[in-house]
Amino acid sequence: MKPAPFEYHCPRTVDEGTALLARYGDDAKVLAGGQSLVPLMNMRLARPANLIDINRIESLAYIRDDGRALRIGALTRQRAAERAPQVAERCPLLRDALRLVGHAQIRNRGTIGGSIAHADPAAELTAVLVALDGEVTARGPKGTRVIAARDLFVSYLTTSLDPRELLTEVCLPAPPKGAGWSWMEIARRHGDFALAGVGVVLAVRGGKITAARIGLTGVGPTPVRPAEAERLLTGQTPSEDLWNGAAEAVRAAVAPDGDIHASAEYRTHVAGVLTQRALREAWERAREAA
Amino acid sequence: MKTLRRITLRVNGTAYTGEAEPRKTLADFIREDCGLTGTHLGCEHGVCGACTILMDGQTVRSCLMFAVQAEGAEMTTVEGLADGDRLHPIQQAYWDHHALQCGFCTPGFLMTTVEFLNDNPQPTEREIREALAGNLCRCTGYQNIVTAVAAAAHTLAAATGALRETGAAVPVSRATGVAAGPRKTRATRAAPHRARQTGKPSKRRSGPKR
Amino acid sequence: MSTRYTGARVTRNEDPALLCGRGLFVDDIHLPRLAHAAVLRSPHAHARIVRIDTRRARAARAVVAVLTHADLGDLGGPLPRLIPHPALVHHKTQQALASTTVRYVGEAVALIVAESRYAAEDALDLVDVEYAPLPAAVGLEDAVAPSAPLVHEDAGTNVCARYTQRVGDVERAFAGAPRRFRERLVMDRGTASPLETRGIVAAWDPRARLLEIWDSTQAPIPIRNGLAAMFGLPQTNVRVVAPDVGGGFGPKVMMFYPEEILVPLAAQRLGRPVKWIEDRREHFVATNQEREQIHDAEIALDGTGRILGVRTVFLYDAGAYCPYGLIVPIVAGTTLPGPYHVPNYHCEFTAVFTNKTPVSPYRGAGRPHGVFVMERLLDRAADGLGIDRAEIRRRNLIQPDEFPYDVGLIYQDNAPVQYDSGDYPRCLARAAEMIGYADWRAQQEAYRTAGRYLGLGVACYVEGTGIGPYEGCRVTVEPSGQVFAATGVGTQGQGHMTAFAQIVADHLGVTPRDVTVRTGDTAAFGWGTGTFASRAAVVAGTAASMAAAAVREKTRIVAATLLEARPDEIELADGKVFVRGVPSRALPLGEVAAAANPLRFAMPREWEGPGLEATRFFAPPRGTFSNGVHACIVEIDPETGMLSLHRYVIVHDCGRVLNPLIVEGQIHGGVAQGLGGAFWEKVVYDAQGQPLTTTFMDYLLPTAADLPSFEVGHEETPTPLNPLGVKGAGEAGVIPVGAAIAQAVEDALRPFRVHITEMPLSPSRVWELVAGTRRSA
Amino acid sequence: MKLEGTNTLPASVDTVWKTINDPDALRSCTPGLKELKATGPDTYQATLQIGIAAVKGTYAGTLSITDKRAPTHYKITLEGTGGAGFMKGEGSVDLEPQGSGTLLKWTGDLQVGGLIAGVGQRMLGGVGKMLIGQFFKCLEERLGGSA
Repeated sequence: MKPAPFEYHCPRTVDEGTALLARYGDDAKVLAGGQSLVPLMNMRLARPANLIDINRIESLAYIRDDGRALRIGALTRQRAAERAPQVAERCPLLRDALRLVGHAQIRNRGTIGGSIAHADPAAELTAVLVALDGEVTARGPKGTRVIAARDLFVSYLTTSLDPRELLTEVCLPAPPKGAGWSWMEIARRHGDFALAGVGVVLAVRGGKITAARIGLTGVGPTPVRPAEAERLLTGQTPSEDLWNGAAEAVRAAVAPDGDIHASAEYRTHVAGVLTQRALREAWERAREAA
Repeated sequence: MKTLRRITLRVNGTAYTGEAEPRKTLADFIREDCGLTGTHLGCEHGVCGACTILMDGQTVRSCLMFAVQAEGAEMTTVEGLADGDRLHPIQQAYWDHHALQCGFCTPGFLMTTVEFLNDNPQPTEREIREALAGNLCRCTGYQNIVTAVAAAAHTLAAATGALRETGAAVPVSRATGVAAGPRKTRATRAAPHRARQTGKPSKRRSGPKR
Repeated sequence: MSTRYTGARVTRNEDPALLCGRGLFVDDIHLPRLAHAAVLRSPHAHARIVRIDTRRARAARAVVAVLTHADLGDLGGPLPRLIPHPALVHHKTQQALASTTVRYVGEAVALIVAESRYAAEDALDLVDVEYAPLPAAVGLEDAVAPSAPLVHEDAGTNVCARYTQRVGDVERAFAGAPRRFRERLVMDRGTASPLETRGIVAAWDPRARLLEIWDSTQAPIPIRNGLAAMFGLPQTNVRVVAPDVGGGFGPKVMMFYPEEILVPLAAQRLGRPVKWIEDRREHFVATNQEREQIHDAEIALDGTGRILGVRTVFLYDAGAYCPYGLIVPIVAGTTLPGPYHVPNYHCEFTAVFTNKTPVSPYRGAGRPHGVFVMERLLDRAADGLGIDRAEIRRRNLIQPDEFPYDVGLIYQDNAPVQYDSGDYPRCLARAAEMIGYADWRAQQEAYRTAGRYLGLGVACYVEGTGIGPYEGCRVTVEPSGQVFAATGVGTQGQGHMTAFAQIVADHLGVTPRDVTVRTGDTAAFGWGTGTFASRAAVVAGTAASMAAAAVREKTRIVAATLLEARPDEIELADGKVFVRGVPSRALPLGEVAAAANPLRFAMPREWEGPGLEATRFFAPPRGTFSNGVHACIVEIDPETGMLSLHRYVIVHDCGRVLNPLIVEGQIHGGVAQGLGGAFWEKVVYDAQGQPLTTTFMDYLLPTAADLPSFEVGHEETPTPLNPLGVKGAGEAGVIPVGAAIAQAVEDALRPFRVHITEMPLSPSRVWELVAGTRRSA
Repeated sequence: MKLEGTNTLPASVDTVWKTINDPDALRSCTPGLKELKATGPDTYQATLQIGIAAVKGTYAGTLSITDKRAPTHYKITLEGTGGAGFMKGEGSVDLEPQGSGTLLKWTGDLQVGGLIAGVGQRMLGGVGKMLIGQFFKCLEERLGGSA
């Protein structure tokens, strides 16, 4: 399982990187953490003629809080974000989801931008981005553009990024202070791909839910944002019936594929179960924060 | 297409230079060009952890990186843990607790344990098990590895005087009902010649901290 | 012989090198001008090879050789057939490279040798093979259907063997039986997945006509003997070394794999050393697998739960070829009666070819299946008769005073299945006590009221171990005082270098650290069979003890001359040889060794030759039978089907324990593999015979976070069959795990009336079983 | 990976029949088809580049239409082998007049073998269905079917 040959490029700046991408087009792949791409290369499923290693573009590794949202450089290592105080404080949902991404050795190299751009249908970070209405910034031949999460994920491993574009930043709007949150997933082993995973954020005031955000992974080609379930929760007083209603709405909103590890029916069912449990935990946390 | 590059890597404090294609993985370069065969390949797709090394003090899968990416970094492999014949406290604990059988996965577990105990000097058994979940072993069933990591935590904490009164959760080996700490008495010491630091804090050689 | 070290928890001699990265695994071997091989494998489960064109590959940069079947000459025939059996009518083996037909995805079609493994893999895409796909026989039951495609056209059937063993009169027992229970039990395919895949390095020296092989095998001596015959070389000109082997667990005792012929042939043709290392994806298609059986089994009992008779008719998946005889199904059938009185027994199996990777033993080798069937039948009977599950077992156990107990069957070593010793009731009682069986019902009730579903499972087994034919050992005291012992078995992490050192040390009054044990090197010891069926400690261990005892006597004879005393007055202790009672009249052991090899003057006749050295062979009359009981407590979340393992208790009796540290390690590893096969691991093929689990992302080995701590209780009922009283322990851990987990999951989900008849389970499958009963309730 | 579907098309049965036999329609609707050369009645040599994101495989093979019962039924088969293994897509189409338009009923199955089958099972089911769906949806769109 040795990779096929490739031309190796190692740009030091974003401009150098985008220039290389513009030149080599779609027979080039960006190498960030490599935790998803290199296994595919070792198995010779992926044989890019050109590999553009962006690990030396220092300027792409940062975590900034602009008051409204966390702006995370695409090259920020997952492990660094997992431990960053701003993430724990402003977006604990991201921290909790990151802890279930593979294992420490994977997260030491895997990057925030890489996971989003790779768009694995069972990835954790894509669902967090969708749940929080995040967006990404990309630089390409036609300059810089911002893509909202809802427009980013197209299908299995496929985003709306142009092959010549470099994802430079991930932006996660921070939930309101005191909001409850919860990330839950089911995987066959600790650190495996999620059979189903859900991220929930509940803003609460006066014992009522003022805003509900839900993002699911592992239940379709792309992360799912169950709008009907969110609508059903907004303005309501939390109760087990309410959580059940939301779980049913989530089951209606997902259309997973089965595979050798879990049937489609099972994934649909547990998507509901996880949503119920995540809502319960998020509501607990919102009450504690109040 | 197949242009060779001169690549120089610093491994265990020594610089190694070799000619390799950019596609040569860090694991293969360490094993073939540096001649350090202690790092092993078990899957080459980032799951088994046998290829785990330290890069600038952090564990990485060396099968998922290309050698050219590691230029300028400070690598530590299993060959860099012992100080001559004197084993690192983690190696000693693995030996004391029969935490290896065929030994193929052991280098990966050792490097994972070095980083883990750097980050988490007083771990509970659950924290140890989750930290080790990224390394597969097919011989031991993991139990003795968990016991060894807990014992190494004690030895290292004692060595650095960091052992607070509360102490780490001492994993109790139910079978023997004896605290499964550094069991000097339990295992018969049949090794007169094995130089082993007793009592004196051993010079802990591990990868440079981040 | 003192027993200062034998039986003690001695830490291992092997560890310092392995801990410091100084192990020597096959892939660690680097030789000058070493070339690297890659194998082109069939992507089809069944196809004709219409045409192979290797011109592009031969012309590729850095390629030094390309072999197809046409290049094999007289090595192109079917590979050797092992362990023939009269019932094995179609004893089919594959060719080193397929000539006209490929019969499973992964079958070797061409070998490419290049300057690097990278370049060899580049060239794989340049070999143009035109296949004519054929229909594949994939499912076990489909493969025996009359309309099934034939895996071997010339055999005219997919049935390669049918074999029955019987005890007593089963028909009469069943006809008169007050209660009968029948089960259909399905066990899916699993594979050993050692962390080190297979690998071979071969070097040929045309001047010395010496073929040197490093092979990750569990049986180097038969490999040497086979290669010597195939390459027309004297056996002394072929050296096979199994260096450090990264786990074997059975598949590495299988021989001859194609690469074990192709790599030496390539090395000989090129005049350069050649290395082939199997990668993980290759391992999932090209290394033998096992575990797939479907049993239709029935038990007959009287009203009190006493077994009157058992019968099972089962299908055994042999895969595309059947190189390793009928070991696995025979072992399954002979293990089934277990520790119980089974007066009337009928066991009939059909071995079936399928277009899948060939099958040979994987740790347990059929024993887990026998135990799964018997324990599941007993659980069904217990529930049917309203008897407690532990109690129904207790009532049928063979009692301690009934040994040797003749089961009435023929075992894999063609010897009668005769249990040599054991105390089955004691093991069951101790396991029940350790798991807290007595007050489990109350505890379970408390959990249920708290909305939690926990269950307890207990399973008993007896396993045949320590079979012949023989192993040998040569012990030598060197003038340095260090002792050297060599034996022919291979080592894959079982601690032989320590366990055998403990035995030898006690005979010669040295410490285990002073004893260097060399296994798996045909140049160091050329007679032997290999490591399998939990036999190394029993057979090679006993040989080591006999050889060391002989060296002890030789030492006393030589020392008597030097110290002017009678041999029976001479003692050995603490590295010295001295006259009993007069410790001052002593010599270091090394000096006696030096003196025993005189350079001048006469050598006393009674020394019968120079040196302190002896070789002994041990050929056990038949296998020893270890036994044990596992008990576990699991929790199931009915909403998600997820299982968590709260406690796992193992009580086992493998006779005298040479080193508890090592035996416990073998048990832990075995249970972990058993748990993997019960809940995580399954080799899956699609309807066309394409394997879908060829990475560790889909074939799931349990991790440290998935498993509990194991609680191990040793019982030691020595065996009379060897002087050490030792029985085998290597496979014990894996054998009853499936049975114990099935019972525990069923016990946990009793309110949902779920009935477990398959292995492995998964969260998705458990949820389906719960949802299924809920819907039909 | 089995899939099936139905669609009501405004065009007549004859028009639909002509389109689903037209090489240009097949060329533009077969996902990843790079080259389609007729080699005989209803048989073509095909080169495909199929894959998702970084995982792309080039397959050389044949596309053939068989079991023709003009104008209401045929079977279409696409086979190809490449570095990443081999694939075989089979589809069957049935047309029934429905008022002035046509009811198109189709079934599709995709078998994949070799490297990609052994490694990609987690996504293969979904990807397979997606590719089959794309083929028939494209044909429907060319015939003004409801998107």
